[in-house]
Amino acid sequence: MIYDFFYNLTGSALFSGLFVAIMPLLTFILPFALFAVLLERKVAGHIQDRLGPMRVGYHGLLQTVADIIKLIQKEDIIARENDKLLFNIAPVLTFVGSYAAFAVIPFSSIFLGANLDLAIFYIIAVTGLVVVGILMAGWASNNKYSLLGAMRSAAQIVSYEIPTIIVILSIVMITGSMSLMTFSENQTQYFWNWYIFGGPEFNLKKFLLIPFMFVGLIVIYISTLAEVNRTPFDIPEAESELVSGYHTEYSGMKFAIFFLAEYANMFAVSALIATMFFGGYHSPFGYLGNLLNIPWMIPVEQFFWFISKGIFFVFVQMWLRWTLPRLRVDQLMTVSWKYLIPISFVNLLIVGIISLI
Amino acid sequence: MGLLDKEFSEGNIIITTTENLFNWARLSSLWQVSFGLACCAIEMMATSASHYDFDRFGVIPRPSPRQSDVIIVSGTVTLKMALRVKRLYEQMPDPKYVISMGSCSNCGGPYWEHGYHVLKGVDRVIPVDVYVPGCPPRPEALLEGLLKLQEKIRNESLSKS
Amino acid sequence: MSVRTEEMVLNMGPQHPSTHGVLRLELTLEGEIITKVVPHIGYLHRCFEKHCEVMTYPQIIPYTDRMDYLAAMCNELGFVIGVEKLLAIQVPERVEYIRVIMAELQRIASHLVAIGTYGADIGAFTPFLYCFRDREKILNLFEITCGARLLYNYIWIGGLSHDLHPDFIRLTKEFIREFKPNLRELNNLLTYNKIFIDRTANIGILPLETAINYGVTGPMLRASGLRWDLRKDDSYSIYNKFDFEIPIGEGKMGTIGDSWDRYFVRVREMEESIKIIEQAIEQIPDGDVTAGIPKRIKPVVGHIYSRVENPRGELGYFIISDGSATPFRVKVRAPSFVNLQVLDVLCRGHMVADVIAILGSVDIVLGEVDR
Amino acid sequence: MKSFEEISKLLINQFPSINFEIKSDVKFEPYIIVPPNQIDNVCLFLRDNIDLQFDSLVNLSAVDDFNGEKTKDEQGNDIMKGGTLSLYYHLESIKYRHKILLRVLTDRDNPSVLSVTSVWNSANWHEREAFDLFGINFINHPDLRRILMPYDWEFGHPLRKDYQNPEFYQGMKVPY
Repeated sequence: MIYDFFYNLTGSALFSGLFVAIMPLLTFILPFALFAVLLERKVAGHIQDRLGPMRVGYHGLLQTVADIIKLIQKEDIIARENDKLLFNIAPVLTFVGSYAAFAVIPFSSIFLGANLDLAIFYIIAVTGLVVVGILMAGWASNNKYSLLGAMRSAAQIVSYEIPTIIVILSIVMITGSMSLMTFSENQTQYFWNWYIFGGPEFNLKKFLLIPFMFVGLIVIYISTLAEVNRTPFDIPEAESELVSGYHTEYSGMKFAIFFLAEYANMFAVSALIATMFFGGYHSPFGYLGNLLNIPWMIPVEQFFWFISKGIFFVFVQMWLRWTLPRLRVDQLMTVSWKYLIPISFVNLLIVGIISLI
Repeated sequence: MGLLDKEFSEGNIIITTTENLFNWARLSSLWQVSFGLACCAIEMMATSASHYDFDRFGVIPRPSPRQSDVIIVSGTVTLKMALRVKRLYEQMPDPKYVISMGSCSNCGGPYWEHGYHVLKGVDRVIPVDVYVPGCPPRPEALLEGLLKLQEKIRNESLSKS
Repeated sequence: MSVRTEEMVLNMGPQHPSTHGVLRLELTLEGEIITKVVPHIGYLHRCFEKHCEVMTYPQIIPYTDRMDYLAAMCNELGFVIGVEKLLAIQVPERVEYIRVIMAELQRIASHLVAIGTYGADIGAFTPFLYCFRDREKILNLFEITCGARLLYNYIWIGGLSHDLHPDFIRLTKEFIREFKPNLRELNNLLTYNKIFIDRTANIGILPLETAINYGVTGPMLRASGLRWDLRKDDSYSIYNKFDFEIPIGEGKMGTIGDSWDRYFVRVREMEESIKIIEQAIEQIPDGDVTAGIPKRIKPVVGHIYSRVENPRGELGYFIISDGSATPFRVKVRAPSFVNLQVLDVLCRGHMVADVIAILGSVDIVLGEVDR
Repeated sequence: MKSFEEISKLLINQFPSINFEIKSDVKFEPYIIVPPNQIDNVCLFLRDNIDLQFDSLVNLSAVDDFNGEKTKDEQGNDIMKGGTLSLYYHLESIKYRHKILLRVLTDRDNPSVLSVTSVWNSANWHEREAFDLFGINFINHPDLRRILMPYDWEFGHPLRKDYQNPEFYQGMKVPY
């Protein structure tokens, strides 16, 4: 959509490609990251009976701006023992891994990077880069804690990709296509058409699907939590054990990029869940734009609904972080291999049978 | 003094506003190394707990020295620990500050006379920006120490060395 | 073909987010499994015993606070009981009651910190702040009586420094009324949390014989199944006037003596302490607390070993007096110093994450370990 | 529950060759003086005997008796020659709830005592501390090295009464 728009605007493929690549970053991810870090500290504060940042700007609103400007001024330490090349590439790779996923996520009907028909496949492939980035960071900082953290995170992300993929498969089976755009299109207007409630057609299959959709939602939510390294699975950067895991040796802007990557990844994953189960950018109760028949307002509303769903899931991830303790590495593996994968396989089987009816 | 410094030494509008912005950013997000030694560390934890909340001033405890700007030396620095404190200070990236909390790290505290293993004041090992008296200082005193440090950062300037 | 693995030595501390202060653990790992743990202590050795040889008896009391800075009242109580035995003086009834109330309040405050940091080590950061919120109320009670929050110099030889604040009793009742629901909230937030149980049950099991052989005392010994508490077995002060039981580990969530048991014994002990405080508040007599304080303290030549049930275990003072105003020698038997030796036995065969869980359940205070 | 006299009688007829010194008239806690080279057999007997069963070493304290002859060196602080260091062993039986205090005397110049770590493991760190702060050498102790002071502290043993502070330690001024 945007690509075609810019293509016939400027005529040069290179410029529009570049612009599409940078647009989501500037317009969405940076402000989202600033907002999400502040949201996390405020949510943490209020859960823990305290106020969170208050003194910086009105009620702490400028807190993350101050953090970013401070991090720019920090000295960028590269220790003599660090493997310079890998040390510098690692944060960029981790950020690219989570940022590239935004190219295919449909923010609203017209606001979409590129309408790949292999969108889901592309997202899963690209988030694999995050693991490479973390491993590089762990190895290059030449510090025992980072090495342990990186090893753990590699094992964790790889073993949690499988349940995610299986649940995504069950959704792909129902919709019949892999492009996120068709996912959103199918789950049209009202909330009972969402996949969580069995999809658009109104027949027996819909009611049979509902329980298995909920099971699929729970499984994918847990496994994406692990993929994003959030508690109760934040073992790679477990504060209390591994000092701060793979980004122990990073300071200044490189650490800021890791921080940014984590929040970008959090939103990418929540957006994916919202698109698959909760009707992407569709509003649950129909559009104001239709009532007042102002055509251009609908995409804006869709953008608003999409962002609010994403932020709701990000909020739940934060909420979990400040209530649950942390799992140990081998318990983490048993949760994935012994519980999540069998459940998602059975779920896949049943959804397959139901979709045959 | 380089050529550039003479040019901007008296600090015109552009320089002062950016300076204030940088100072404001540095002082409003002081990240503290979560590093406690003795009884003052318990008071430091009480300060970052819900009642006296450090987070209101933008201070969050960071586990690794690489990502922190202020080190609050809270407790008695013994000779065996002094070299570790020195190395910890050196590991921190550059605009870094030190708050010496409690009379033990200010001057040896109650152990100044017969403490054969106590370092008589952490400023013998690392430069200190703010001294917070008390044994242990009340959380309000530590907060006041932090405000003093913020005041000091506010008046720092890039051009005039 | 056997894979050649060589052991990795990982240094944890002396600056580490969860070593409860300045303790350095030298772990020898194979992959993630621990083969040997060597604790290195002494980073907070503040020469307490040297100060005791040059200070007079009343001057030593502030230094006893600074040893175990989480249970300052109980440290003072131990030292003062020892010196009172040396001087063979009897303390008025009201002073005994106030001392028991203060010691039990201090036990609750110390256990709250222990449970809070234990939750934070396992990763649940919120219970840590809830425990500190309740502890602030206790510190407020201490502050209105003796002016200080953490280190009080309140229990003097032969009496107390100040009498109770007029509305101390009302505030304590208020605290107890508010604290009971908070304790239940803490229980379902942390104690019966599935992940917490997975991380602590069957981890770091301490069999009873090893516990006795290593001289372990306090909640750790009780968690291993032995009902041994100095307040009952070697009764000092007026603990025999109150009825409270001693909780021991029953291995509800795993085997007896694992980390979960050590944690749960502390939670139950807080409930018992509340019972003692409630009874003590009802029966507290009137009287003057500063009357019995002798002007000149010159005990007769001799030695005495007095011991007290500190939140972490048996705290003993071996005081040798040569008749002058300053003691000839004071040796402190610190419970954390002795309990820490058993860490190596507990951690064998566990993973790095478990060392943190076990260290949290052992609950040591470095001021006391290094003295 | 055995009283002090019964325990000392048991000890005497168990070890006729060792001449114990029974001090029961001392203020507050009577104790038995045991020669340093016999302490581990005595402790083993005390732990393993059926009706004694002292299964926990409560406390092991080293004391500088400072009873040699004092001389003043040039700066006026005193140097001690001769005299004794003594070790107090507080033992307790959890089963029978009775307690005993043993004392061991070694001379101050090169003190050496047999280690009881083989009997109670809790003695390990107590003995290391006595070695670190007093310089008492414990024979066949698993790993006898300093525990509280820095491992490279070569200015003697701090808790002795005639200890002088060093001027500098690794570039840091020690005295105030």
